[in-house]
Amino acid sequence: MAINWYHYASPATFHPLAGRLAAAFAWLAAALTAAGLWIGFVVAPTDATQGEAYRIIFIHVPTAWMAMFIYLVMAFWSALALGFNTRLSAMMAQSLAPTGALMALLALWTGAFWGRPTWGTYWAWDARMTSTLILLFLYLGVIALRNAIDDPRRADKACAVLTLVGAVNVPIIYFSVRWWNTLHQGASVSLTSAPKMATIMLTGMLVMTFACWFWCIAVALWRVQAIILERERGAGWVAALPAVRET
Amino acid sequence: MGARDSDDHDGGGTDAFAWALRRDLAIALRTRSELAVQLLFYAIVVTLFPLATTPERNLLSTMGPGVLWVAALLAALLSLPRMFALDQADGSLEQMALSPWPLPAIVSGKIAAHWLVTGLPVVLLSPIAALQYGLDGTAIAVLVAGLALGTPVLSLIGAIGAALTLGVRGGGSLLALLVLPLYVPVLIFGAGAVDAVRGGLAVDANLSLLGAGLIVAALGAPFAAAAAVRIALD
Amino acid sequence: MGARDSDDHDGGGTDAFAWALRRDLAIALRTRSELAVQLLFYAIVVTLFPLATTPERNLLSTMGPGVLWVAALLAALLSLPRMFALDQADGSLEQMALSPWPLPAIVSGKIAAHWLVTGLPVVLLSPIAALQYGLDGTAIAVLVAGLALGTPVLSLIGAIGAALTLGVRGGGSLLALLVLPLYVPVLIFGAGAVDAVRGGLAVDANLSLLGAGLIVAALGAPFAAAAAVRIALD
Amino acid sequence: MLEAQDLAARRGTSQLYEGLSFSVRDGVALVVTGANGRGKTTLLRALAGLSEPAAGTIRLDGEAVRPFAAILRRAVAFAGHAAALKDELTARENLASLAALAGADPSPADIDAALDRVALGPKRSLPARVLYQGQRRRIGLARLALVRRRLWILDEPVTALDAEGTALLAGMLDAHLAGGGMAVAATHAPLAVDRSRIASLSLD
Amino acid sequence: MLEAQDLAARRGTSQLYEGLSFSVRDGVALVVTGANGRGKTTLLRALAGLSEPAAGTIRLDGEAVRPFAAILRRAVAFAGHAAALKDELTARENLASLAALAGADPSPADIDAALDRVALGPKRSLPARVLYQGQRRRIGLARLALVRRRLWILDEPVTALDAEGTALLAGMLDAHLAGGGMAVAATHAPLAVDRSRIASLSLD
Ligand code: HEM
Ligand SMILES: Nc1ncnc2c1ncn2[C@@H]1O[C@H](COP(=O)(O)OP(=O)(O)OP(=O)(O)O)[C@@H](O)[C@H]1O
Ligand SMILES: Nc1ncnc2c1ncn2[C@@H]1O[C@H](COP(=O)(O)OP(=O)(O)OP(=O)(O)O)[C@@H](O)[C@H]1O
Ligand SMILES: [Mg+2]
Ligand SMILES: [Mg+2]
Repeated sequence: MAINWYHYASPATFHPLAGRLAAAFAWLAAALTAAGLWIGFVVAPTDATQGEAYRIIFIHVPTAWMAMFIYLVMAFWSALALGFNTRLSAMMAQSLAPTGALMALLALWTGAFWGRPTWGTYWAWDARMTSTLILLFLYLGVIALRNAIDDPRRADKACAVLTLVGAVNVPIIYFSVRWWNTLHQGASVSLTSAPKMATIMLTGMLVMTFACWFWCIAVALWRVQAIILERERGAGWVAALPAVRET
Repeated sequence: MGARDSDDHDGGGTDAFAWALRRDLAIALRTRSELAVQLLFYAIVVTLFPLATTPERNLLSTMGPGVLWVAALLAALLSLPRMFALDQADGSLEQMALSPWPLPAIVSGKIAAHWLVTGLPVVLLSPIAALQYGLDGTAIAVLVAGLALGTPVLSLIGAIGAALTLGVRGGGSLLALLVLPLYVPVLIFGAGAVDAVRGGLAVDANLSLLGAGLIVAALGAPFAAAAAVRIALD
Repeated sequence: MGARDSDDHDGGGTDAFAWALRRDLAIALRTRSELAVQLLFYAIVVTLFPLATTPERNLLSTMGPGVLWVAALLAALLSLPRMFALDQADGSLEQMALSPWPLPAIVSGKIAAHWLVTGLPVVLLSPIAALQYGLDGTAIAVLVAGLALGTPVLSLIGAIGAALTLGVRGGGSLLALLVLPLYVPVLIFGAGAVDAVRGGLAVDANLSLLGAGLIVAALGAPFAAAAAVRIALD
Repeated sequence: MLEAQDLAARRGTSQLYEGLSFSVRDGVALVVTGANGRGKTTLLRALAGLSEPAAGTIRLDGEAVRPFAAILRRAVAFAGHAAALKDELTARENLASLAALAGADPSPADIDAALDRVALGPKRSLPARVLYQGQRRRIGLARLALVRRRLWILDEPVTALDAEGTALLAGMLDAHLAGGGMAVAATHAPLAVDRSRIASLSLD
Repeated sequence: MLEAQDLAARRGTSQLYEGLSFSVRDGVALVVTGANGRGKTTLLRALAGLSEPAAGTIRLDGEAVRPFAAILRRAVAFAGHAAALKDELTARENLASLAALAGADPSPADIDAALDRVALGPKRSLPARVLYQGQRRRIGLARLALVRRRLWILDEPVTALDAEGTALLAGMLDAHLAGGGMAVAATHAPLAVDRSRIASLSLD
C-alpha cells in the first residue's frame, strides 16, 4: 500500500487532520482517565506500609514515563526535520516541548509530595529525581532557545540540533546520575525491594499511563494546529478557513 | 567529481584543523591579558568557596573536588560566548563556512585552540588550588587526570552551545542554560573519580568513562557545531 | 543659574530614576525569555553542586548557604555585561549622558531595574533551592533576608564594574575579575548569617552589616558608575 | 554662539587636527567636511560635550564649557551614528522615551504628530526591530523636532535617508536656523539649506 | 554560468522578492540595484550559498546547488559588508590567513606583491586594528586577486573606497571578466567597467 506521506506532511492537509485526531485522542484520554482514577482511588486497596499516600503513584509514574518518552519523540521529529527539511516535523517537535516540560514538572511535583510522607523530605538527591530535574532543564533549554530566535526557520533547525545533542546525552545523564548516587551511599529508600506490586495497581498505572499518553498526543496536535496557523498566516488556505474568515 | 551535496568535502581536514588552531592561538597570544583573566577567574572562584562555607579542613577536602570541578566548568562557560561571536561579527565566520575545507575540521581547530587557551591553564593551575583544599598527592593526581580528560569535553560540548546561540537574544545566559545540563556527566565522573580515590576505591572506571566521553564528543561535537554555525549564518 | 560644572545638575533626580527604571523594566518584560533564563541559570548552578560533591544530607546542609550565595553572585555576574553594553551599542548611553537629568539618578534607575530582573527572582527562588539542601525554616528565613539585603549590593557594585569595562577587550572576564573581590564581603556576611543561625548564634550583626553595606553602596555606587560611564564615552 | 579655540584631537599617538578655531553664530549651520578618518566625528563629540578635547577650549555664549557641563546638556541635541532606539520598544515608545530623557514632556498627541510629520505615522506601533535603517533615522528627526534645543550636532545626518528623508531634514534644519538655532553637521553630501546660513570647515 | 530560477526571499512574514529568474554568463557581471532593504544582500547571500532561498533553485553550470554545496564553495569568492579581518593580526598575516582559508597557497612574496598592488605595501606589518575602513577594504581586494575564483559576489564593493580604490576595483573586475570570470555585485554607485560586460537587475 502506497501512502503518500508527503501529502500528509503538508501543513495545509495536516491541519484539518490534526484537528480530528486531537479530538479523538482527547476523548480516549478522558475515558481512560476516568477508568484509571476509578481503579486507583476506588478499586485499589490501601497500602499496608504507605497508607493512602501511595496513590500518588497513579499520576507520578505515568508523568515520569511520559517526560522521558516525549523527549525521544521530540528527538525523532527533530531528526526528520534536519534530515528531510520538512517543516511539519519541526512543528511537531516544537509542539511537544512544552508538554514534555509539563510532564517532567508534574513528575517532580508529585514525587516531591510523595517524598514528604514516605521519606520525610521533599527532596533528596536520588538518581531518578536528579535525572528528571535535568531532563526538565533540557526541555526548558529547547523552549528558551526557540523563544530567543526570531526567524522560525532558523529556530526549527537550531532547536533540532539541540534536541538531538540532548538525546545523545539523556541516557548518559541517566546512567551517570544513577552511578554517582550509588557510589556514595545506598539508596535511601529502595523501591525495587518493596513487595511485588499488586496486579490491580499495575493495571491502574498502565491505564493512567495510556490516558496520559493520549492526552499528550491531543495537546500536541492542538498546539501544532496553532503553530501551523501562525506560521502559514500568509498562505491562501489559512485565509479560507471558516474560523479565520469570520474574524 | 560529483561533489553535489553540501556535506561532501574536498578533503584537507588536517590543513583546516591546523589553520584554525594556529590562527586562533596567534590571536589569543596577541591579547595575552585574556589568558590571565581566565586564570584569575578560576583562582577567585576557587577562593570564594572556603570564604562562603567553612574553613574546616575536613569539610573542605570533601567539597574540594566538586568545587574545583564546578569552577573549571564555570570558567569554560564564561569564555564560550566569544568562541564564534567575534568571528561572526567581523565576517570571518562566513569565510570559514565558504571555504572549500570541511567546516567541521575548521571548527575542531577552533575548539582545540579554545581548550589550549581556557582548559589547559585550569588543568595546570588545579594542583595549587587543590592544595588549598587539603587534597593529598594521589587525589591531586586523579583530579588533574580527570580535568585533562574532561575539560576538552567542556570545550567540545560548549562549542555546540556557542554556535547555537550565535547572534541570538540573551546570548550569554541562554548559552549557560543550554550547556550546563549537558555538562552534568562530565562533572559527575570527574568529581566522582577524586571522591573514589579519596574513599580508597578504584578510579579507572570513572576515568575511562571520561575518556570515552571525550572520544564520543570529539567525534560528534564538531559536526553538530558546524551544523549550528551554518544555521546561524542563514 | 551658574551651572558651570559637569557635576552640577538640574534636579529632576526622581524623574530620571523613574524614567530609567520604567524603561529598562519595559524592555526586560518584552524579552520575557531572558527573565526565565536568569532564573534557570540559578536553578542549574544550585543543582550542579550536589552532583559534583555529595548527595549526603548533612554535608549538603552545611554547604548549602555558601553554595546558594555563590550561585546568586554568579547569576548577578553573568548578567552584568549587558547592563550598559546594549545601551552603548545603540547610542542610548550617549543620550543619557547628555540628558539634563543627573546621570547618577539615571544610573540608579538602571541598577534598580537590574536588581528587579536578576536579583529579586533569585531571592524568590532561594527558598525552594534551600529545601533541596535540607535547610530548615529559620535558616531559610535568614537566607532570604540576607539575599534581599545583599543582592542589591551585588547590582550596585556590579554596575561600577560593568561601566568600567564598557567597550574594553575581554570585557566579560575582566568584569568578573574586577567585581568578584568586591563581592567577597557581601558573600561572607550573607552566608555567615545563615551559618550563625544554624549554629544557634545571633544573626543581627551579620544582617545589619549587610544593611549598612547596602546603604553605603546605594549612596556611592551610582556616582562611581556614572563617572565610569562618562569615561567610557570619552 | 558657539566658539572653539585652538582645539586639538589626538587618537592614540597620531594627531588628527590641531589649532582649530572657529565660531558658530545663532542662525548658522557649520558644515564640517573631510575625508574618512580625519576626525569629523571626534570633533562633533567634543563639541557635544561627550569627550574632552586634547587641547583648546569650547565656549557657549562666552562661557567655557567642560565635557558634560550642565549648560551644554541643556543646549545640545546630538544625533550620532547610532539612533539610540531600543529594538524591543515601538516607534512611539522610543520617541516618547527619548523626548522625556531630553527633558521635553510631549503629550501622546504631540508624539503622534511628530511621527506623522516624518511619515512614520502608520509604523508607530511597530517595534523598532522591524524598521529599516532609513525609518530609524526618521525617528531621530522626529526627536530633534520634539526636544527643541538651540544647538544641533549632527553626524552624517543624511546617511541611509532617501530623497524624501533628505528633503525633510533640510526643511527642519532651515526652520531651526531661521528660528535662531545653531547647528554643526559633519557630512559628505551637501545640505539643501539656504546657502547664506551655511559656514564651512574642512578638516583635510 | 550561474542561473537562478524563481527565487524568493522572505524575512519574517514579509516577502522581499518573488519569482526572480536570471542567468549570469561567463565574462559577465550582474549589477543588482534597489533601494535600501529591498533584499540585495539577501539575494547575494543566497547566491553565495550562505542561506537557503525561501523558494527557487540556483544552478551553477547546470547543476542545482544547495547552500554550502562543495562546488559552490570552490567557485565563489564572497566579499560581504564585513572584511573578515582580525584586529590582532597584521595586514600581511590577515591576507595570508584568508588566502589559505580559501584554499590558495601563496608564497610570502605573492602576499607582499598583492598588498603592493592595492597600495598597502607600507602598511603590511601594521595590525589591522589601526587601519582605516578604506584600507581594510583594500585588503579585501587583494584577497579577491589572490584566491582566483570564477564567481565574485560583492556586496557594495565601493563603500568606503576613495577614488583611487574604486579605480583599482574596476580594473580588477575588468580583468576578471575578460578572463572569463563571473561577478554579481550589489551597488548603489555605477561600476566603471566595460558596459558590454554588464547586466543589470533591479529589485525595486
Ligand atoms: C521529585 C521526586 C521524584 C522524581 C523526580 C521521581 C522520578 C521518577 C521517575 C523518572 C520514574 C520512572 C523511571 C523509572 O522507572 O526508573 C519514577 C518511578 C517511580 N517512582 Fe518516583 N520520583 C520521585 C519521587 C518518588 C517518591 C517519593 C516515591 C515513593 C516513595 C516514588 C516512587 C516511584 C515508583 C514506585 C516508581 C515506579 C518504579 C517502577 O518503575 O517500578 N518516586 N519516579
Ligand atoms: N576609540 C578610538 N580609538 C582609537 N582610534 C580611534 C577611535 N575612534 C576613532 N579613531 C580613529 O580616529 C580617527 C578619526 O576618526 P573619526 O571617526 O573622528 O573620523 P571621521 O572624520 O568621522 O571619519 P568618517 O568619515 O569615517 O566618519 C580615525 O583614524 C579612527 O580610526
Ligand atoms: N536577519 C534578519 N532578520 C530579519 N529581517 C532581516 C534580517 N536581515 C535583513 N532583514 C530585513 O530584510 C530586508 C532586506 O534586507 P537586505 O539587507 O537584504 O537589503 P538590502 O537590499 O541589502 O539593503 P541595503 O541597501 O540597506 O544593504 C530588510 O528590510 C531588513 O530589515
Ligand atoms: Mg565619522
Ligand atoms: Mg545590503
